[in-house]
Amino acid sequence: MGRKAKLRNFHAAKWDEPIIFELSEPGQRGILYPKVDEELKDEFGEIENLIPEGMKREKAPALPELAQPQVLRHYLRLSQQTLGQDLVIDIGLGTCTMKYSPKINEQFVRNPKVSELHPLQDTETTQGILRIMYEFEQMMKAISGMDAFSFQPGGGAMGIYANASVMKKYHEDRGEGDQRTEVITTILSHPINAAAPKTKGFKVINLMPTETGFPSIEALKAVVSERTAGIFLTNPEDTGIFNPVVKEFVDIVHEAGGLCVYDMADYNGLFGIARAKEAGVDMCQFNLHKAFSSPHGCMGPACGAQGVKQELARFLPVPTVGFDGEKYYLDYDRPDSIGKVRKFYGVIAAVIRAYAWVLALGPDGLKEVAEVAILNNNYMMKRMLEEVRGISLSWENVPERLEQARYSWQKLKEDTGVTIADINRRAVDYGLQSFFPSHHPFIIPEPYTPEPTESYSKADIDEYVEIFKKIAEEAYTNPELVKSAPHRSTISKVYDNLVTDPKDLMVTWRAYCKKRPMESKTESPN
Amino acid sequence: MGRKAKLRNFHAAKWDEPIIFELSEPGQRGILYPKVDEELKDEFGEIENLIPEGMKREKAPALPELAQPQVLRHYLRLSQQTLGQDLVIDIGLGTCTMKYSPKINEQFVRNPKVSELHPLQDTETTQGILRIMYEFEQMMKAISGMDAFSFQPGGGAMGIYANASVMKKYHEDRGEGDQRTEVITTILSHPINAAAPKTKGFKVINLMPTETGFPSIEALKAVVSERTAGIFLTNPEDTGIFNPVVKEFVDIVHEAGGLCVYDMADYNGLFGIARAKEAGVDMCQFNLHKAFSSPHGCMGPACGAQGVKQELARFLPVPTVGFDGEKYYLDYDRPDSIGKVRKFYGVIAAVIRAYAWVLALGPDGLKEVAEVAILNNNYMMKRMLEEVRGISLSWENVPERLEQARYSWQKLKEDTGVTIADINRRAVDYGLQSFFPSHHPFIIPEPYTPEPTESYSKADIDEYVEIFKKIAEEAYTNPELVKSAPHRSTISKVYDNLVTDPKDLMVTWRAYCKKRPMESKTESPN
Amino acid sequence: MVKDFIHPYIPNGIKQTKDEMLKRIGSKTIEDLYSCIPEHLRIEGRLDIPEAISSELELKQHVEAILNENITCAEYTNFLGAGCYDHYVPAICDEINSRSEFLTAYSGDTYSDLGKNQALFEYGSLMGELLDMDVVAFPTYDGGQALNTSIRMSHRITGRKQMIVPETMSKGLLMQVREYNYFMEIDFVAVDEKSGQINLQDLESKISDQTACVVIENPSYLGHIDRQGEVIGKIAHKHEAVFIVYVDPSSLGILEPPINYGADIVCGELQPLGIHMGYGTGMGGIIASKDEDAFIMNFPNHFYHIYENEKGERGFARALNERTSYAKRDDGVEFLGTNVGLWAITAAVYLSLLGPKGMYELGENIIYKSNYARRVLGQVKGLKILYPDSNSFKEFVVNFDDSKKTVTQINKQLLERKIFGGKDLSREFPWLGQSALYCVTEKTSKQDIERLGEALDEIINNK
Amino acid sequence: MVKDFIHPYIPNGIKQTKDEMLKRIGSKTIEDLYSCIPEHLRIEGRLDIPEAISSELELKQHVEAILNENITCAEYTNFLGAGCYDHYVPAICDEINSRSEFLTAYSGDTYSDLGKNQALFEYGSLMGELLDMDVVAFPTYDGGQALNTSIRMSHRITGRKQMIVPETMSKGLLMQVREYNYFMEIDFVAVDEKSGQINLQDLESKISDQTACVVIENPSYLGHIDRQGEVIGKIAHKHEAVFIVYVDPSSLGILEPPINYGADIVCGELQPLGIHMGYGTGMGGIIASKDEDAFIMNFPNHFYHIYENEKGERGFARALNERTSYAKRDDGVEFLGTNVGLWAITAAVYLSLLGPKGMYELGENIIYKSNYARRVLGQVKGLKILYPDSNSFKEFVVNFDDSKKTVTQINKQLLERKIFGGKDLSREFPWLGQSALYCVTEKTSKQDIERLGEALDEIINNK
Ligand SMILES: Cc1ncc(COP(=O)(O)O)c(C=O)c1O
Ligand SMILES: Cc1ncc(COP(=O)(O)O)c(C=O)c1O
Repeated sequence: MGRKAKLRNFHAAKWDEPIIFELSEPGQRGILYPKVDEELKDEFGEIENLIPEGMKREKAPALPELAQPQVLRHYLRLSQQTLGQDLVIDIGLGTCTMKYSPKINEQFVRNPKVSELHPLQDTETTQGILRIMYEFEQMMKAISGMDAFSFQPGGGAMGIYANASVMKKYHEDRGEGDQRTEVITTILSHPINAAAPKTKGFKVINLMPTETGFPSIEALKAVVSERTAGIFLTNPEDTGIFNPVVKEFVDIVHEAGGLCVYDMADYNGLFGIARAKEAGVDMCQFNLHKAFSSPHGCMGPACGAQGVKQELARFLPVPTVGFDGEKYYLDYDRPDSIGKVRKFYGVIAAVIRAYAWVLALGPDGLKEVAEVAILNNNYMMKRMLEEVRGISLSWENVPERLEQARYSWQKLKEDTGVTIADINRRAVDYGLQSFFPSHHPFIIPEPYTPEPTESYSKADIDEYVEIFKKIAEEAYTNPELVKSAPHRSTISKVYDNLVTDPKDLMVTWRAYCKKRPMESKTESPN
Repeated sequence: MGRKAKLRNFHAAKWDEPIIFELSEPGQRGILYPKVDEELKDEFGEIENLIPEGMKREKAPALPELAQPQVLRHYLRLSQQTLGQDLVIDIGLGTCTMKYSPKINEQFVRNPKVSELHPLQDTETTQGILRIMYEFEQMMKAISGMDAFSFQPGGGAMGIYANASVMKKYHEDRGEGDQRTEVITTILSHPINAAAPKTKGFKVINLMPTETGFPSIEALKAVVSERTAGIFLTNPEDTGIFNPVVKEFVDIVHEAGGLCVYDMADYNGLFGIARAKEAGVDMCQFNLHKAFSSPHGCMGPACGAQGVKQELARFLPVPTVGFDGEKYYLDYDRPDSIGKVRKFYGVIAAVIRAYAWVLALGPDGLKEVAEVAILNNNYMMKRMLEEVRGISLSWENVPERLEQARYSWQKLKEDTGVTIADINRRAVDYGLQSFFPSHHPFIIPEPYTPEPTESYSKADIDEYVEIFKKIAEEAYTNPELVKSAPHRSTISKVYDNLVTDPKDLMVTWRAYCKKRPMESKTESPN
Repeated sequence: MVKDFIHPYIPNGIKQTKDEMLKRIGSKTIEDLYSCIPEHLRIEGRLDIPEAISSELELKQHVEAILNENITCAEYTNFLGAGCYDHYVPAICDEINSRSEFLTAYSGDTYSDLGKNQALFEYGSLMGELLDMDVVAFPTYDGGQALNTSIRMSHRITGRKQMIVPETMSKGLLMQVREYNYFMEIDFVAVDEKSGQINLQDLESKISDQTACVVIENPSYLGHIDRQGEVIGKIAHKHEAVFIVYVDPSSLGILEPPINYGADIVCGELQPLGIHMGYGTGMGGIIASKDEDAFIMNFPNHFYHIYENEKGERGFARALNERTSYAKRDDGVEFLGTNVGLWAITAAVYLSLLGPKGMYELGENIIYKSNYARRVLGQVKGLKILYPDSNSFKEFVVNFDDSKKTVTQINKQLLERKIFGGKDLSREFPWLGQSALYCVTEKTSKQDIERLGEALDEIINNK
Repeated sequence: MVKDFIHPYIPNGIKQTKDEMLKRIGSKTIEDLYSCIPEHLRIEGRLDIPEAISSELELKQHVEAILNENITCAEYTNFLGAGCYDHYVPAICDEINSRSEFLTAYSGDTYSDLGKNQALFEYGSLMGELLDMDVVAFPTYDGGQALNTSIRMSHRITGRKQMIVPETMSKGLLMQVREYNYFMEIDFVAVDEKSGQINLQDLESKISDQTACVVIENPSYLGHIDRQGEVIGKIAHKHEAVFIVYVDPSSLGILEPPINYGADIVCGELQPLGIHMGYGTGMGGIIASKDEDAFIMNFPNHFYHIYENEKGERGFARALNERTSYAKRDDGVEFLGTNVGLWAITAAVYLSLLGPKGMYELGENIIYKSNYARRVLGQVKGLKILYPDSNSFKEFVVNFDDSKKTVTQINKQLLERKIFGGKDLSREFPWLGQSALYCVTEKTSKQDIERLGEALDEIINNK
């Protein structure tokens, strides 16, 4: 049965494609716009008549000029040089929950019935989309046990930020705004759990894990006080370790008068198994572009679904979606709301996709997602740890992992001098997406965090493991091969971490043309 | 201005992708269908009750079983291993008129307003599509000077076949069906100009070209007789040479009582310049998937637009599209019609795309298409002949070429032993589509027929020429490199021309599993 | 001299570029380059076609306004089939066939188009499993042309000129068959009035040592499942005629593949396998045969063969090209041209997605729902289901004679209720009276069927 | 023990596979693998969500039936703008952003996602030309967040807490600004009643050495083109405040980029550049600054920098990461998360397609048509165009006070005529009375405008 795991003789598409500016041919046109009606030109005369003095653009923007087939070709070639989840065994980007984004859902969001909707249309004409938002909110309530949702945040980070805002508003509302200035989180949490409350003005306390992979109750108790505004928890964290005493954490914070926020971006292993509600938290957020299958889109657009308990519902961003028994409506009458964190109502396309995905799976399917994600991860872990040289598991004395795991290549590095940066470049030679090591700071040396979601078959996982077996073998037998990788990618090694001075920054072609070191000029810019 | 021609450091995407059967995992599902309502199952019982005895399939088809993401991934990878026109400088496939297929036109044909139309719907509900068919017929009449069109033929070959059918019917109608048994064409014409009349029962006479690139008037006269049913001409032929005495050819055939058919598949250099009408022919066909920009789609679907003079209109396939001043309708009342050559009305998507393409360009734009196609070809020819070693032009004493040209690599072969097959494999290493040598028989040794349509920029053409300059250079300096190519393609050299005995044919996986030579078995099949 | 003509589709419209190129050529004007075309062959003046709509925005507005005049099967409830079928098209089929690479590739060879060639080999392989056959060709224009070639093959193999086809064959298909096989004699075998099954006596009486082939459709054009395939095959083979079966591939998850009841050549319409109707755009022709030299060498179509090198790398290339008209011009087998490669790839994706179980569920959905419709309509006063003694798969014939209304009248009234009624057969088969061919697919819901029943009841019985 | 759960999205649902995997792990059940989750944290029973619609066909029918309840701007004539714009989206923008590779890639690095990274670098580069600026960051969530960060940057750079914004700023944007910059004081600068231009005296009176930034929108939310940018910039700079301009990128083919009248930070909404509205899905935030260390190091966003190796190969990678919260957690600049990469790529395609001339034509279309609409509506009895003394670009304010009707009433009546009237401003800016913000883009035709004029005349004057 099934395919034998074999190493793929891969080579990336390599088009050696210039920067779009280098393809410019002055005079060419990629698209034409309507000619302005002669009658209008007669009526108003020269365009200068319509523009205040000094405001007419003097120098046309130096955009490239290409004909249409050449523009298309350029971006198609670039697309082929990109290892999207659809194309690869995208297990390496742990914490990102790289799962299959069903193509049928793309048809929904690319339907003009969605794409051509203006957010300010009379709600008489947007009943369909409001219904989906409303129904999806009911689903999310069931999935999380929370009581109200907003889909306005434009990603997980913004969802967490919005939770920090609600936390602040809550304390202000109780007259404790000035007192509750501290937020607690864990050092292993996604950086946003520190950065978002900080952005909202809180002082942040980062707890270190013990040998259990999570902080001790004592450590928590030591920092909780009347200054505590709340705690931002992730469970499981990116390590895949589940904190079984999370309820105790929550109780301690609650007792101190703080609120508890759950970061559910790593939720994929918990559908139908565990919820925010049972953990007793007050708020949470889900990344619809991760566990709920909306595609990642080269880093967005995304949606952080923000869920809160009833007591906090009045603080959610404005507007929310209501239903009066006959019609769906947008509720702007929310005097206690934190306001707006994003224009209009958020990335509704992500909501539609997530809605369709939940519908396609139903209650049993969602639980199956979680169970298979856990099974896949545990199977892979077993093979990785037993068969791959030089790798080890973090917090080895806590053997259980849910849907992902953090490993370390420290031993391999010590034995061979090969680093995670080298391994990562080499992995690309086998047709893999580069892997995610860890967020900063690196608590674990030479970290590595793969996540084999439910979208991958056993055969996929086996192929993935074989590749790392092979790379480890290479590191031990021929380290130079790994260090000088990639050899079968779109380009060979460049030194892509050299900028430390903002003066050297070249993030535009025009800056590059001005600043790039003379020796690297291969031809004069356009 | 513009990019410097540089040799591209190309490598094809190489996924080393198994055959889909090798990816099968019994039990997996790619898609689910609705469960049959319980009520229906109750009503009818087992499926056996609905199927006559012996007709229920006993053994399920041994189709592969894959989950949805794995199916998608497989075909996406295969797509990346395909050098479509959108991706490459597709100048090599001469006679195929590889031009840009505008993306906006894809939106039209993928619109449910087209894709979800059943061909037998009441014409009250298909006025839009009928209007496009009708209006496009008017355009085609103007473009060609013919008087009536059918878009039913499913490609150029079928268009020519349909013309052979009309020819036959015409003579039968005049009582000369038994007498007019011979069709004349030229050996350089596309093989279909011999094969189609032959399929229609005609004896075919293939005229050889003289040193002019086309047959002599004398040769024609020598074969014309009262048995002549007609002549199938292409002008220009795939050589790019225009026959200036075509009218004389036509007159000679007409005088003998034959009909004249123009193959307009190579029309790209003639828009707005020369037409079937002025040449005096009675019928012609255009390939909408070539000069009219409908994409080639891995060899179809396609459309051969069949155009005829008024006298022959009654023979066109049934139905045609009419307009009564208010409504468009399908006219089935055509007693003299040849009947049907394809189901319903043909590949209407190609008609819509061609319609939109003609509209986008208008009368001046169409002429510009032709002029730029000619300019591009002549520019490229100049560079090829002056700068590339070992290449020469066929019929060198006739220097004019319109939109394409046939070259010969005979000298290169004599000098270096490198053949067109070698060059073609090597061209792929530079990111080019393989080129078209010539139809059979090869009148010109080591033939090569590129066609730089109006879709390519000067920079594209320059890059293309540089590649062949380089390959010729390689042939002279390092012939083994060329002979052992490809080196940067998806696979290396395979011997892909070994089957001569039908017993060795393996066109299905199941045949391969039974027949493939033992020594090549790398693993056992699924 | 040379002027600017700036259009997004034509990069070299720029005067400066043109001048540069002309200079390199050594010509003054572009007209000089086509001076070989004599005056008398030139067009006078400008083409008489509409002026350009060169902005994409206006073009889109213009074309979509026209297309919006259509009303589609996605908007109304459709019961039309009759050779083009309103099946569900999985999202991934469209995803793959809209990929730029596949959409715009053409006839490229082993290396440049390896992916396409593999997909085409997979098409043949998957179709081979569905048909249970080893030899499957690149698909041809449509089911009709597949049948045409099947018949011609039988002629070339047997040297005979008679074909026998069922009298219930669609007139459209028949027109194609007559046109393409103009030199052959056609005999119609009668069908049983109650069952639509081939009348075996009639077949025996018509078959002879002049018979090149016996053709059946299964399911037949009128929808019933042929249950005598094996007997018919035997009769054909007794006379050394070729037995050709025109099959609906959407039935093959639940119905026996024709090879197993004796077919020599199997052909049919590809469109049901994941391809949109597109007003007929989606047609394609399946064609497959037994793995015997005589059959193989008589295909006019491409074969995508698999090759392997020492490294185990696989290539795919057209094989036995010497058969074809591309190689042999008028000495080749029939003729060959651009066919429906994109639909072959689409069907490959479809079959890969559905697998054996999906094909079964598909067939199951169709046969249950269609039979339900047959029963529901059969219960409407004034309607009669023809061929009651046979099982049907997705189509069946409804007779309206008792209602005293014509199919035209009824269909107009259904249209008002946003229903596309079945195909009018009254001109095609006058002997069936006022009859219509109704089609039910997996897309049709139980509610759709019940609504149709009610609508017909209303129309006919003024309910 | 383990059961089959067969769903197309979950390949390992097969019992046999699960068993094999469990065996390798050494566990009996999957539940064993999450025994680390204590009972009290588990959900009791099944999730209370709708049962699965696991067939794609039924899912499609279900979802599309709901979506079909919407009526769109493609069906009705739209005059809504106010922060989300109904511009034409070229076909190629959608073609590229629907490519599987781009759609489903994420944060991959230099080698695995070279194409994505190059496209993102090109986004910055193209936007740089449009803005005439060297430093352009990866875009943020939406124009509002871009403005938020711009304001925060000004605070970090100056250490000050006052911001000055025009009183005509949209209430939506203002809600975002207040929420995010909660710790800052906000002062509104008045605008001239006749022109909508910033009242410079008022600005001078409010600015101080506590001012972190002066913000203007150009064109303003109410549509008029700010003509005092240079003076305002000078006033800001005199007080060492940062001058922030929120710009509409669709205007920059014809209007001067803000850097040229003194802006330090330029931000704005990305959506006009080739991205569908999608009920607000299409939003994105442009953010760019002067090429100075203090600005650069205060961006919270990613920068895509270009690298070159000895062979001349180019890679693209995120640079100066130490600034960000990814590297520094709470010590980083603001916070960073998943933003709108796909829209960045789409905007890159859009700008590559349009080029300088396309951007000019776009602006030309908008300004002429919008001014025509302003004139047509100005001639309807009972309507008044506000801010007559300024030029407007694509939006303008219509006041209905003389008509004695509310905007709500009028818009309902327009809706009956299949027109989406302008955005009701009556609650947002009560001081404008019954006013609405009308938007005209290149998609609006002269006929659309005239039809709107007639409809309003009918509604107001009972014509
Ligand atoms: C645990 C966790 N929290 C928060 C985030 C931030 O979400 P986003 O990237 O959508 O801003 C992520 C995403 O990587 C995450 O993994
Ligand atoms: C001159 C000529 N005639 C006829 C044809 C046949 O057209 P098709 O491939 O569409 O069958 C072609 C296509 O290659 C051609 O170039």
